[in-house]
Amino acid sequence: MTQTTTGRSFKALTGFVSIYGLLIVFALVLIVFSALRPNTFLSSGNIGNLLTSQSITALLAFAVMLPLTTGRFDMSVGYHIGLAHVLMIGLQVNAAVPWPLAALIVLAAGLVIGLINGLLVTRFKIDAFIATMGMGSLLYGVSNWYTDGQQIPGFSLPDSFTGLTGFVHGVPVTALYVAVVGIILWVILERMPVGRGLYVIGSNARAAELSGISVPNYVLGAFIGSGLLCALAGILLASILRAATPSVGAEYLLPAFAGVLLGATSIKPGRVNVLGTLLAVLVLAFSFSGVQQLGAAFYVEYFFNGGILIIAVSLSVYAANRRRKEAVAASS
Amino acid sequence: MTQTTTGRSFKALTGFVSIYGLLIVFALVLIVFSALRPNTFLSSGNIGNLLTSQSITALLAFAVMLPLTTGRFDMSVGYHIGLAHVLMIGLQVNAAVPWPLAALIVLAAGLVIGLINGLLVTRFKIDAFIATMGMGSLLYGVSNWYTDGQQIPGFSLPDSFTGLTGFVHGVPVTALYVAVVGIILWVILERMPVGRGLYVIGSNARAAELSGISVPNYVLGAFIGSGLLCALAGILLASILRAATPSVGAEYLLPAFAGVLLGATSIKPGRVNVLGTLLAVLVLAFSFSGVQQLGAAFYVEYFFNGGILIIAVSLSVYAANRRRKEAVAASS
Amino acid sequence: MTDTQPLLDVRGLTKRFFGSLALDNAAFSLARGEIHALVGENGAGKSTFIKILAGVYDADEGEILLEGARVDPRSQSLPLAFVHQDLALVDDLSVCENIALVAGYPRKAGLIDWRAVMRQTSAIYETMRIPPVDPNRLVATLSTPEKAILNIVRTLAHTPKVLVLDEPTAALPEQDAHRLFDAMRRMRDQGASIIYVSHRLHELFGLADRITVFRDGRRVHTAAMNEITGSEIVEQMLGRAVDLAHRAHAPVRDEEPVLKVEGLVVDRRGPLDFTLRPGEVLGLVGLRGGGQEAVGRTLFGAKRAEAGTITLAGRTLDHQDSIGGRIKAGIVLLAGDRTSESTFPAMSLIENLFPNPLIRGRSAFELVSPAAERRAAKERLDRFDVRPRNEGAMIDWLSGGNQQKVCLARWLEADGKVAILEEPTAGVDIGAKIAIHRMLREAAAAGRAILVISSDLEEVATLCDRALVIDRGRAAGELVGERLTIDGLIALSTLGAPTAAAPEHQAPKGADAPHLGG
Amino acid sequence: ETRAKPFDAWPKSEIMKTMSLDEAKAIVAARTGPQTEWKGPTTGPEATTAATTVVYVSADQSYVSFVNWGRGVSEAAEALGWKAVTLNGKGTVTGNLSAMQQAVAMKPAAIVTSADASALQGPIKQAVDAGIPVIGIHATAFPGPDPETNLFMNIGSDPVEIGAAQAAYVIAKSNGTARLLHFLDSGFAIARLKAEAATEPVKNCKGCTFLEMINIPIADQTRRIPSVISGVIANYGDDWWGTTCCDNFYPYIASALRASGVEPSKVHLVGADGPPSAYDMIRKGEYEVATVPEPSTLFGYQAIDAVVRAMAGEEPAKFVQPTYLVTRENVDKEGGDKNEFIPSNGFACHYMNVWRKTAKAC
Ligand SMILES: Nc1ncnc2c1ncn2[C@@H]1O[C@H](COP(=O)(O)OP(=O)(O)OP(=O)(O)O)[C@@H](O)[C@H]1O
Ligand SMILES: Nc1ncnc2c1ncn2[C@@H]1O[C@H](COP(=O)(O)OP(=O)(O)OP(=O)(O)O)[C@@H](O)[C@H]1O
Ligand SMILES: [Mg+2]
Ligand SMILES: [Mg+2]
Repeated sequence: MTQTTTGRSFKALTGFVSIYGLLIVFALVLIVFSALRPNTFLSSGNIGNLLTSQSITALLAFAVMLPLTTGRFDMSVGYHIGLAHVLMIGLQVNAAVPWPLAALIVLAAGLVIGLINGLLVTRFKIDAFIATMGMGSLLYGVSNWYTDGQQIPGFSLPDSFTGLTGFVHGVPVTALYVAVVGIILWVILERMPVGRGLYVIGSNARAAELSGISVPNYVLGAFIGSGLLCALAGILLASILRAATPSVGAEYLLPAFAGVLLGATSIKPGRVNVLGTLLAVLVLAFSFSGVQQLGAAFYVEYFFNGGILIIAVSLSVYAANRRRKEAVAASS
Repeated sequence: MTQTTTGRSFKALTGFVSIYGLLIVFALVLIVFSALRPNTFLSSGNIGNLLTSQSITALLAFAVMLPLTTGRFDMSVGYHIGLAHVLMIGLQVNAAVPWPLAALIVLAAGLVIGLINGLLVTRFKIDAFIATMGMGSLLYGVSNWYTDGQQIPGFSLPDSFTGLTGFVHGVPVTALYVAVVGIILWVILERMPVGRGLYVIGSNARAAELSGISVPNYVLGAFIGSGLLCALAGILLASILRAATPSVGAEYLLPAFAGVLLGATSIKPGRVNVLGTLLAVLVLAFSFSGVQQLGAAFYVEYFFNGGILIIAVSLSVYAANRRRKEAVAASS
Repeated sequence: MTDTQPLLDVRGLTKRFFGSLALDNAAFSLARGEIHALVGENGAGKSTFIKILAGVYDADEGEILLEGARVDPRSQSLPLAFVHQDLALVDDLSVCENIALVAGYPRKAGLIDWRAVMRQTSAIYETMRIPPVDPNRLVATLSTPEKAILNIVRTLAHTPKVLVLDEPTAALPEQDAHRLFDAMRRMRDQGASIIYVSHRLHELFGLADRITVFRDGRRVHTAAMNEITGSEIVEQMLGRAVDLAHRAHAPVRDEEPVLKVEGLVVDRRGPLDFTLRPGEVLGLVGLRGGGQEAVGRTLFGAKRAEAGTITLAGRTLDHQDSIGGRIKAGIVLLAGDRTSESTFPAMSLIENLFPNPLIRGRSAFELVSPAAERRAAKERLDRFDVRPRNEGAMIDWLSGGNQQKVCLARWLEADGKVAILEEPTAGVDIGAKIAIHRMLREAAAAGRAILVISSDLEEVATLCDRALVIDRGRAAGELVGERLTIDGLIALSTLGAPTAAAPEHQAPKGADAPHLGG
Repeated sequence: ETRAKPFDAWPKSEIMKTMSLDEAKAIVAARTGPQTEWKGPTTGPEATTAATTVVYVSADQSYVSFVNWGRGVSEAAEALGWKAVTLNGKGTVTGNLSAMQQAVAMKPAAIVTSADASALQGPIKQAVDAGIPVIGIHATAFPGPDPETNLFMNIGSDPVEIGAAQAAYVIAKSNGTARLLHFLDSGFAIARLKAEAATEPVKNCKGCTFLEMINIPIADQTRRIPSVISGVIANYGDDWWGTTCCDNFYPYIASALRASGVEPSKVHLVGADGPPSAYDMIRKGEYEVATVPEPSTLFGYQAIDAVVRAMAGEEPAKFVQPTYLVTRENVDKEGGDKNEFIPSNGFACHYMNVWRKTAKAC
């Protein structure tokens, strides 16, 4: 009797962990670090800054996530955001384009870049990893050509532009954009047939085809979405940095992938998903900030980053396996 | 009559291109650039320099290739070579370890790192991309901890160690190591049951398991091989650079992947393979060197890298498709 | 529009795959309210024809007329529904979502209504009068027959004008096949027209109204079903006559059993006892969920036994043995789910024949000569009559039946004492089936013991020396010699179940109960 | 009373356009001599003894110069009984941004940074608004306060002087015949400035030839340098001089030269920054013949001095350490035995006298 009760609660626990593992980790991180650094860790300044800078990572993670629902890698997102932010500043500073027009141009460029990526993958049938890697190199070339490898300082950007990433009633506006984008993506992926189509392609492209889903069009759409998200992230990054450096961007690639893949272990374990991605980005950012505030040696953060990735994923893989085992056992 | 003859020779051509596409590109690169820079492009100095530096990329590409035969990414190779070269110099300079012993230690560390990667993937069932990404971050942490972020100059490295990457009768020794490693890997992958097993796992892991292949052991073996190759590359890099900097390494990751994936379009189209990988590394290096010798602006490299990747892959995808058509036509 | 105008009329359909003709000026015509059987040997072009109708492939030439109007399935959505030969299921999505993928997503305010998606599951299983499985179960956790059922029922959600079924019964238990046939008849009576592809010719009599035979990508014959005999159909298909009444039981040898199974419990079901002698072909049949697949997998080391002993040639096997260990000990297994468990896509026929040379007694780091391998492969392709006979071809280029022959060749040619074959002739045409049965008998005669786990009762009846009917992991009965007939098997497998209240439309509770859980 | 806002910028030094052989020889003689004289501040406000934390935002803790400057900051802070925390910008603009944001969130007494200030305008402004002075070490091109980026003070050698020292060495040692290449990462304003200062005199020197400005993005130096060197040898042979913004290129350039079969005595490289590898190469005579090092520890003391002055509401000390040339002849002097440029002017002792109002003999 007691045995089955503990058995049942253990089951419930593993089920809960496998779905909400990241949320638990997030809560732990918040509790531990705000106990250790009560005055600074949860200060509005720190939260505001973290949310603002992590918004970029979150948007890029979404950009990675979209094609990844269909099982395609987009390795160009890092260089793409770099080009977008260079263009955004460059058009304003060098060509005196008003910022809303510059933003439109950057978004249009993002759409075209996504389209090319998609066409390379669907029409030319190039492996997505390599096509987008090549594309990334081309984009990096364009950034460097446009700037001649030099920084474009944006000393006289209009307040309306720099204010894009400011605060309203103490709330970082950038985080609101991410929330809106997240909700839209969530609705598309979880509540619309087109989103289900993307997931179906990701798990079995052949079955998708036989079910009448036009695989090329869906994949193309995913890459275009990814391009637009990169452009949006680039616009916001330009507003945050207020200066354009062509080398910016590549450093986002791995964190974006880390966010998506770590996120795929929670909420909808085993599949990349919007909420998991957001949670993962937050967990990585807040834990990292906490470690920095503790004044640990600089290399500790690398250990921490690697460690949290591995531990969080093992935990949720373990929980998901247990859960699946129980499901199978129960059904046989 | 003439029609069938041209038809046949066109067929032969597409077949040839799909298999030897990269070889053709390589030949073209050699011809064009040695015509444009007759005195220098094929000079022994240039070739020696390129072969020596590309040996590192080639070894890392092999390290990426091994787990990729089973469909697993190893994202830790960049940071791994960084750690290996730091250890190799550090042990000699800081701990006065004789170089052969230091090399053994580095190889042992490589084996252990590969083993851990493999165990994370097989026992803990963490997605290889994310497990090795986390591992990479840990390794980077170790490099930085060991060096405290500082450069370790190889003040008094013995000639026997620096000579490891020298020349014998004008031939760069490093290239010979790559040749030996390449031959060994080729024999294993193309001529031994264990290589067949690796490819078969990459194609359908479940079916491989039901064919009696111990998937975890093969994958573990592939990661251990990858770890050893990274260690070897690190030892040679230390001998080439004669100074250790913890930040070295990450920049090799994408070129290594580019080499493997571009290589997968030739020789054995559709599958990562030793000869294709070697050819791809050479094509990328020599074409870039040629462009450099023409005095192109620095950003031209990025265009060139991206362009050649996309064009070479599209070409061989096209040729492979044509060839597939003909293969079936011929057999029925 | 006249009454004689066919509902669907296909003319001059030609499809080349990379130059080779899969369809060569093929024609087909489907009348209103008929069940029309489409048959032909492996590679005759049946699936290609169907995929063109579905818009998966583009035709090179030819026209498709629906109710007299020319249509293009590639760009139009037509009132046609398909059950394809390859299971088009998404393993890591739930049952209800796999259903919605084909049946459509019920929506509320433009957004998917997930509750309704789950609700539609039971309604859809009702069309075949089969108790529904838990809508939230992952498809990956379903057994092969359960997947086959799911693959079919989701197409039956809406009554289309035309329903096309490509070998739906290849992995379907006999009882479920009958439920399917009933559903098909009901749909026909409601006015639907059905194209039905099968290699199990005996099913067609009493089910189909007309039959069309394809050979080499062409229509060679169309007839009313009641005006044609089985051997005529076979002659049209193969271009030669074949003795359908093949049945060659070998005298049972009086040897010590090579395999002894005692008290075997798997998945909490059992216990099971049986023995297998060298030279014997033993069939394991059962209801869906009877556990016969699990028995084979356990013997092969792909599943863990919970209790019992397995003795092979006098040696008790360790339950912790790996698959590799069991293969070394002399047990091989041909998996039933060809696409997900047997073939290696994008790999050559050589590699598909010899995926693991270790099982041929080689060591992991031994040099293998490609020339010898090519020779060995060629010889096997010849023996199993695989077409195209090109050892360098990719497995993906072969028709379903030919892929099956390659997988069979992989295992039948491996050394060993016991061969466990799940659905050995699934999707294989009648001519090849007879040839394969002959080869199996030869292998048995040479001293192999063969365990056939098949849902094709006709196959079990003609091929096996002895058959065990498995119910919930236990032997419900045994049929030997003259008593081993299709009728006998059906009788035993339904009577053998304890609560066989409504054998026709209601699966025995005991067997199905587990599927309701989850 | 902390003053975080910067004062007016200092006048910038002029680039020397021309340099005669004699002028060059004079500069070399002056720059290679010992640096015993203390030219820095001898008076100033007293430093607080209260617990004080300074955050060092390093541009990249995997890069020797940034690490050493941070070490200098820690050393000086510890000498006062303060605490220094290092945050790592990981060598990327956005990494620097988030490290700087963290630094602001930690509310320290001051922030010292080696990261490029122009991409950190947002958080620097936040810091200044919160009363936290931000002091740069090579965070912008010129030494002195930087009102444009809100730096209370920027510490560093004068890039114009560094370039001039390099040019002088090249012209003097080649007797006015050098063929010169300059290697830089032109993504950095300071590197472009050094490049101009190092190459202008050579361009205007009659017997010399300026060959090419070679841009090497630091992030892919390891991979790019081998083919860059192939190109250089193809186009110019192996008889040339090289100058650079940053010594970290030279180990890679040396290995590419070796792999191309160039004798170690053929090419002459003149560096800047002075990491241990530069001392090593100069000592061994492997390609590199001279470097203009940065006094890392002194920079740390200068930064803490700026903090002390900011906390007292005073102007930063107007002091820039003169540049120094390390050559094979003086390679073991002025800290060279520790492979680091440590001026022998007793700067630590002088600063302690100022901060603690003592009068020890230094
Ligand atoms: N994707 C493909 N690529 C190349 N050839 C193909 C492809 N699909 C089918 N074929 C070829 O087309 C021919 C017809 O195949 P199809 O699948 O239509 O046969 P089938 O009549 O359905 O046979 P089976 O009874 O074995 O399923 C075969 O020769 C096959 O090899
Ligand atoms: N998996 C394999 N890989 C490579 N070559 C193989 C493989 N299987 C068989 N061969 C080769 O094919 C040839 C015929 O194989 P087969 O197993 O039919 O031989 P056999 O007649 O049984 O001979 P043996 O007495 O050696 O077992 C032999 O040369 C064998 O080495
Ligand atoms: Mg078929
Ligand atoms: Mg044999």
